[in-house]
Amino acid sequence: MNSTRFTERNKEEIDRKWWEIGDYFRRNSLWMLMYCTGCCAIELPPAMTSVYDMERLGMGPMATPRQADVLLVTGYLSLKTLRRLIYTYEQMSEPKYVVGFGSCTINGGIYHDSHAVINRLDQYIPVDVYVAGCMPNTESVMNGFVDLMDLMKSKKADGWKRYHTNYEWYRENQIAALGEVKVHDEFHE
Amino acid sequence: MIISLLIGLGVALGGFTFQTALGGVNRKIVARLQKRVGPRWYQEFIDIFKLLSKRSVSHGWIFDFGVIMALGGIIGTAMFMPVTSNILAFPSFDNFFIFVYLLAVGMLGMAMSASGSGNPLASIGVMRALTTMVAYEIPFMIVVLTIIKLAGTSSVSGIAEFQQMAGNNWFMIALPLGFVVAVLSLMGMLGKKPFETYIAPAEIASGPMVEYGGKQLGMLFIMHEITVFIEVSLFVHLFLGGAENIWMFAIKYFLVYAGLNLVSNVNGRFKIDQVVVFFYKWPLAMAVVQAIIAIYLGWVI
Amino acid sequence: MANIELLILITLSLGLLSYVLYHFSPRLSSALTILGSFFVFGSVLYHGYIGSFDVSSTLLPYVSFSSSALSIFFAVIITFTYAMVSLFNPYFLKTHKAGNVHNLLFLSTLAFVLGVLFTNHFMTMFFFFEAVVWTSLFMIPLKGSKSAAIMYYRFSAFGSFALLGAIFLLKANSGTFLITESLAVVDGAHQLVIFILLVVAGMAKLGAFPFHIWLPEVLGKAPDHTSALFSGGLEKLGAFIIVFALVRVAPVGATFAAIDLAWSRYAVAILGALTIVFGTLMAIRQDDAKKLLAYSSMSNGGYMLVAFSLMNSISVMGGLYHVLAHALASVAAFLAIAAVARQTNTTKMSELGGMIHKMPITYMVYLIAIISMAGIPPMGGFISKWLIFQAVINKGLIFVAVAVFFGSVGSFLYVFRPLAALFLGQELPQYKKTLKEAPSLMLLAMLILSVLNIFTGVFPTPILKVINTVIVEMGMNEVVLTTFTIEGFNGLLHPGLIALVFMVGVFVAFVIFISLKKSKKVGLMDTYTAGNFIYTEELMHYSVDFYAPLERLYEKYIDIARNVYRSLDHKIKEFARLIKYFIFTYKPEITAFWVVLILILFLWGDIA
Amino acid sequence: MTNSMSNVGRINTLMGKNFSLIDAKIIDQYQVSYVLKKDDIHRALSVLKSNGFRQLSYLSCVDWPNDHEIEMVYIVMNWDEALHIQLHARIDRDNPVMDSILPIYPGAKYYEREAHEFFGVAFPGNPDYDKQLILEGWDDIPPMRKDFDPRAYSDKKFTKRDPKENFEVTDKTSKRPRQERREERANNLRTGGKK
Repeated sequence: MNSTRFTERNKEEIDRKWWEIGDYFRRNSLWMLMYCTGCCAIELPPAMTSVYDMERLGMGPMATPRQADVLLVTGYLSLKTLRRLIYTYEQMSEPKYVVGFGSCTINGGIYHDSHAVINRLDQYIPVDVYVAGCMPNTESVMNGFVDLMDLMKSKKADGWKRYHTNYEWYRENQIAALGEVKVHDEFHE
Repeated sequence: MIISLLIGLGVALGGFTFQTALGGVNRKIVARLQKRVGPRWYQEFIDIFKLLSKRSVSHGWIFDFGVIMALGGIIGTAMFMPVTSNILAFPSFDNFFIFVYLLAVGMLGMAMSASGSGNPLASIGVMRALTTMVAYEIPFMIVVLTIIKLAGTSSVSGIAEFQQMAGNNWFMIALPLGFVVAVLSLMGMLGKKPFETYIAPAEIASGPMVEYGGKQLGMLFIMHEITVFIEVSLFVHLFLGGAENIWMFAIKYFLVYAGLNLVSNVNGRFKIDQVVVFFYKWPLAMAVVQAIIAIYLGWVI
Repeated sequence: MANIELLILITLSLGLLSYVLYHFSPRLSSALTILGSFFVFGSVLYHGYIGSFDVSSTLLPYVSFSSSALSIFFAVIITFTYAMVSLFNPYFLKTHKAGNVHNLLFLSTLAFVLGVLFTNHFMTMFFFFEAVVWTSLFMIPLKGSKSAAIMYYRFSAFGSFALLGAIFLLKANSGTFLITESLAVVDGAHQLVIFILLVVAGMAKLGAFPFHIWLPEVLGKAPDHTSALFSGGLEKLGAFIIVFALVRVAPVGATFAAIDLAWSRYAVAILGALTIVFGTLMAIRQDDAKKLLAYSSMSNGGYMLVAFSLMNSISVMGGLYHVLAHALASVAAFLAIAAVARQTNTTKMSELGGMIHKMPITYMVYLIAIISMAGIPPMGGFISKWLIFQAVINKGLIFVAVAVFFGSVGSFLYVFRPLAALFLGQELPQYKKTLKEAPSLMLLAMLILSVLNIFTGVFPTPILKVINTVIVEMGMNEVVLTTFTIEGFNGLLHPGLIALVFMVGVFVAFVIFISLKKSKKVGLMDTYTAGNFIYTEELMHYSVDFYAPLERLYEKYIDIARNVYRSLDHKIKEFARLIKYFIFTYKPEITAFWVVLILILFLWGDIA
Repeated sequence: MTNSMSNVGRINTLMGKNFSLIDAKIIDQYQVSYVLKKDDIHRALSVLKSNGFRQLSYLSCVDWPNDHEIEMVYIVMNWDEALHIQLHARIDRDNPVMDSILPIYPGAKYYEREAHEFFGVAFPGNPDYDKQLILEGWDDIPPMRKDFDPRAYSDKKFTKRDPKENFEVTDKTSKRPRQERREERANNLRTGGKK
C-alpha cells in the first residue's frame, strides 16, 4: 500500500523532471508558423535577417503546422481566415503556443467595427503572448518572443492545455462567431 | 560479432554526434557570412531533442513503419562506414555498393512513409527526390567505377588505403574531372542549394516532410544527419585519401562539408527538369571522359 | 517421377482431364491444375537435386532427352512459377471469356516448356518451342484482347524462324541435329551467322530491344495472373536460348583490345544496355501497373543480356541468379497487382489508391518484391546486381555501365510509383467498403514468394552453389564461395551480415520510436492543405502523371521503335499487295506463268 | 491625343444612335460614362463587345436606399484603343433582379456572385449566382447595403474587450525593476549583445 503510493508520487516527480528538461529544449528551439494575415507580417523580415537575427534565439520559420511550435497571428482576422486559423491551430503538434501581433488581435484595432473582422483572438484560440502596437516595432516583436520563452520557463505558457480543458467554451465562441468552423467550398471538391 | 556490431553502432552514434555538431557550426558560419550572430553551435541538438519531446500525429501504421525503416536502414548503413583504416566495424565488408544500396532502403522507407501520409505534396516531394536521384547518381557512379577499376577493390577503406600507399596520391588530384563531377553529385546527394528542389519549402511545403511533426520528424532529422555523415565520409574516403587517424578525418570532413555549404549558400534553386538536364549534360560527359582517359588510355597522374 | 517423357505426358493428360472436369466442376478442375503444377515442380526439384533424372524415351517417337544442370536450373524456376500462378487460377477462371480451356492451356504450356528445356535434339526443341508459342498464344486473349496475341505471334514467329535458320545452318555445318554435338563443332564463317540467329531468337523471346514491342502489350493485356506466368516463366526461355548462343557458341570475330571482349559479345552487351535504358524510360511513364511491370521485365532482361555477354564466371553467375531473383520478384509483384485487380477490375494507377488499408499483406508482398526488383539489400535482386556490377566494372565497360547504373537507379523510380499511387496515398471512397484482403490460396502463393525473395537475399549460398555446378558444366571456373560470403572481382559480399546489420539498425530505430511519447492518430484526410477544407479524396491523391517533369524531357522520342515497326509493317503489306497485283490476277494462266518462272529461277543452279 | 478623342467621339455617336441614353458623360479621354435603362444593358454590352470592347473589367453595384434603387455598374475596356466605358442602370431595390450577362461576357460569373452576396441582387441566367463565394455562412442582410449597420452586427456577433476606465499601474515600485530589465533587454536585442 505504502509502496504503491510512493512509486506513484515518484512517477509524477520523474514526469515533472522530464517535462522541465523538455521545456529547456522547447524554449530554445521555437519554430514558427507564420500566419501572415495582416500588415504586422512586415515586421518579421527584419526580425529574421541580420539586424535582429532571430536565429540566435533558436527560432526559425517552418513550412507546415505539423512541424511548428509557435503560431504567429500577424494582424487582423476576418471570419474567413479565422476558420483556417483554427483548423491550422488544431493541426499543430503539442505543445503549441500562439503569439498575437498588433492591436487587431487584441481588440480589433482599426477594424473593431467591421462586419467581417473579429475583435478578440483569445475568445477563439488561446493566446500566450500579445505584442501590442499598430504595428509593433521589431524590438517589441523580439521582446514578445523572449517573454514567451520566460513564460515557458515559469510554466505559464499553457494555452494549449487551456484549449483542452476549456474546449467546450472555445467551441461555443467559435460557433457563435462563425456558425460552423469547417465549411464546404466548391473550389476544393 | 557482438563487438563488431557495437563498434558499428558506435560509429553511427559518433557520426550522428559529429555531424550534428558540425551542422550547428555550419549554421554559425553561414550566419557570419550574412552578418548575423547565428545560433549556438549545439542548436541542432536542441532542435532534435525538442522534436523528440513533442507529441506528434500519426497517419496510420505505414507512416510510423516507414520512419522506423528509414532510420533503421540509415543506421545499418552507417555501421559499415569506416572512419579511419582502424576504426571499422566489419573489415573487408565495407563494399561501396552496400552504401549506395543500403542507403536506398532508408530513402525508400522515408518515401513510403511520406506517401502513406496521404498528402499529395509529400508524394510530389518524393517524386522530385527520386528524379534528382536519377540525375546525380549516374555521373557519380561512373566516377566511382573508374576509382574501383584503378584501385582494384570496391572496399571503401581499401580504396582509402590504396591512395595512402601510393604516396598520398589522392583521387582528387589523380582524377580532376571526376572530382568536379563528384563535388556536384555530392551537392545533389546532400540536397544543397541548387539541387534542393525536393524540399522547396515555399512551393511544396518542405516536400516529403510536410506531414511530420514531433518524434517522427525528430527521427527523420537524425536520419538526415547520419545520411550526411555517410555521404561526406564516402567522399572523404574516395577522393581525399581517407584518414590515418581520427583528427585527420575530422579536418577533412569539416573542410568538405563547410566548403559545400559555402558554395550552396550563394546559389538559387533549379527547377526539377533543369536538375536532370544539368547532370546529364556536363557532369555525365566529364565523368565518361574521365573514365575513358583513366581506364582505356591509362593517363592517370 | 523420374522420367521426363512420362512427366510431360502426364502433365498433358492432366491438362486434358482438367478440361473435361471443368464442365462438371470448375473448382475440381482448378484443384487438379494446382496439384499437377505442384507435382511437376516437386518432381523436377527433387530429381534435379538428386540428379536422378531418367532421360530415356520409349513412348514418343523421334524424341530424345538429356538433362543438364542448366536445364534443371531453368526448369526449377519455370515450374515453380507455374506452381505459384496455379494457386491463383481458381479465382480468375470466372472472369475469363473461355475459362474452360485455360487449365488445359496452362498445363500444356508447362509440359512443352519441359520439353524445350530437356530435349537434346534441335528439331524436337523447335517443335516444343512452337508448341509453347501456340498454346501460350491462346492464353493471352482470354481477357478479351486479340491484338496483343497477334503481336505476340508475330514476334514469336520471327524468333522461331531465326531459331529454325540457326538449326539448319548447324545441321549443314555438323551434320547432326543433336544439340551438344552440333554446337561442339561449329566454326568458320557460319559461326557468326548462327550466333546472330540464335541471339535474335533468344532476344525475341526475352523481349529485348529492338524486339520489345510485344512484351508490354502481352503482359499488359493478358489475364492478370497469366502476366506473371509470361514474365517469370515463358520469358525466361529466351534467357535459356541466349545462354546457348552466348556461352555455348564460342566467341567469334575480332576482339576489342581495351576491354578484352569479342566485338560480337560487346554488341550484345550494348543491345542489353539499350534494353535496360528503353525499358526503364518506358516503365517510368506507364499508367497501367501491369504495363509498368512489363517494361521492368524488359529492363531486367537487359541485365541478363549484359551478364551473359560478358562471359566470365562472376557475370554468368550474376545473370543466372538474376533469372531466379527476377522471376521471384516479378511473379510476386504481378500476383500482388492481380490480387488488387481481381477486386477493382482495373490496373490503372490513376484510378486506384489507398489499397494498403484493406490489403496490408498484399502490400507487404509487393514491397518486398520491388525491393528485390530494385536491387536493394537484403533481397535477392541485390546479390545478382552486385555480381553483374562486379563484372561490368572489372571489364571497364563504361557505356554499358552508364546504362546499368541508370537502370538500377531508374528502377527506384518506376517501382515506387505503384507503391505510392496504388497502395499508398488517400483511400479512395469507391473501394473503401467493398475491398477485402486477398483469399487464402492467393496469400499463400504470395507469402511463399516473399519468403523466397528474402531468403535469396539473406542466404544465397546454397543456390549459388547450384549455379556453380552450372558454370562448371559450361566450362568456366567456379566462383569462390564460403558458407556466408561471395567473392567477386574486387570485394567480398556477406549478404547475411547486411541483413543482420539492417535488422540491428531497425531494432535501434524501433527502440527509439517506442520509448518516445505515443502519437495521436489522425485520419488521412486531416493533412496539411494550407488551411483549406478539402473533403474529396481524389483531390488529395497524387497519382496521375507521377513523373511528369522527367517524362517531359524524353516523351518526344518514345515512339521511334514503334514507328519503325509500323512503317515496316506498312511496307510489307504494300509489297504483298504488289505481288498479289502481279501474280494472283483473275487470269489463272498468268499466275501459272509466274509460278513456273519463279521455280525456274530458283532451280537454275541445280539444273545447270 | 486626337486619336483618343476621336475614339470617344466614335463611341458617343455609336451609343447615341442605338440607344436612348439617360445621361452621357465624358470623364476624360480614356473614360466615358453612360446611364441607360435596365433593358438596354444587354444590347449595349453586345454592341460594345462587337466593337472591340472585349474585356469586362468590373461589375458592381451602388446602393441608393433613398431612391429605393440599386445602380448596376458595368465597366468594359477596349485593348486597342485604351478606352473604358462605364454603363450604369438602375434597378428596383426591393426586388433586385438583373438578367445575367454570362452569355456576353463569361468572365462576369464571379462578379455577379460577388454582387449577389454583398448587395443581394439576383442574376437569373447565371447558374450558381446564389452560391456562397466570399462570405461563408452569412446570416444577415447583404452587408454592403446602406441600411446594414456593421457596428451593430459586430457588437452582436463578436466579443468585445471592455476598455478599462483607469489605466493606472497599481503598484509602481514592484513594476519598476521589471521595466528596467525589459528596457535593457530591448537594448540588448537591438545591438545583438554588444554595448
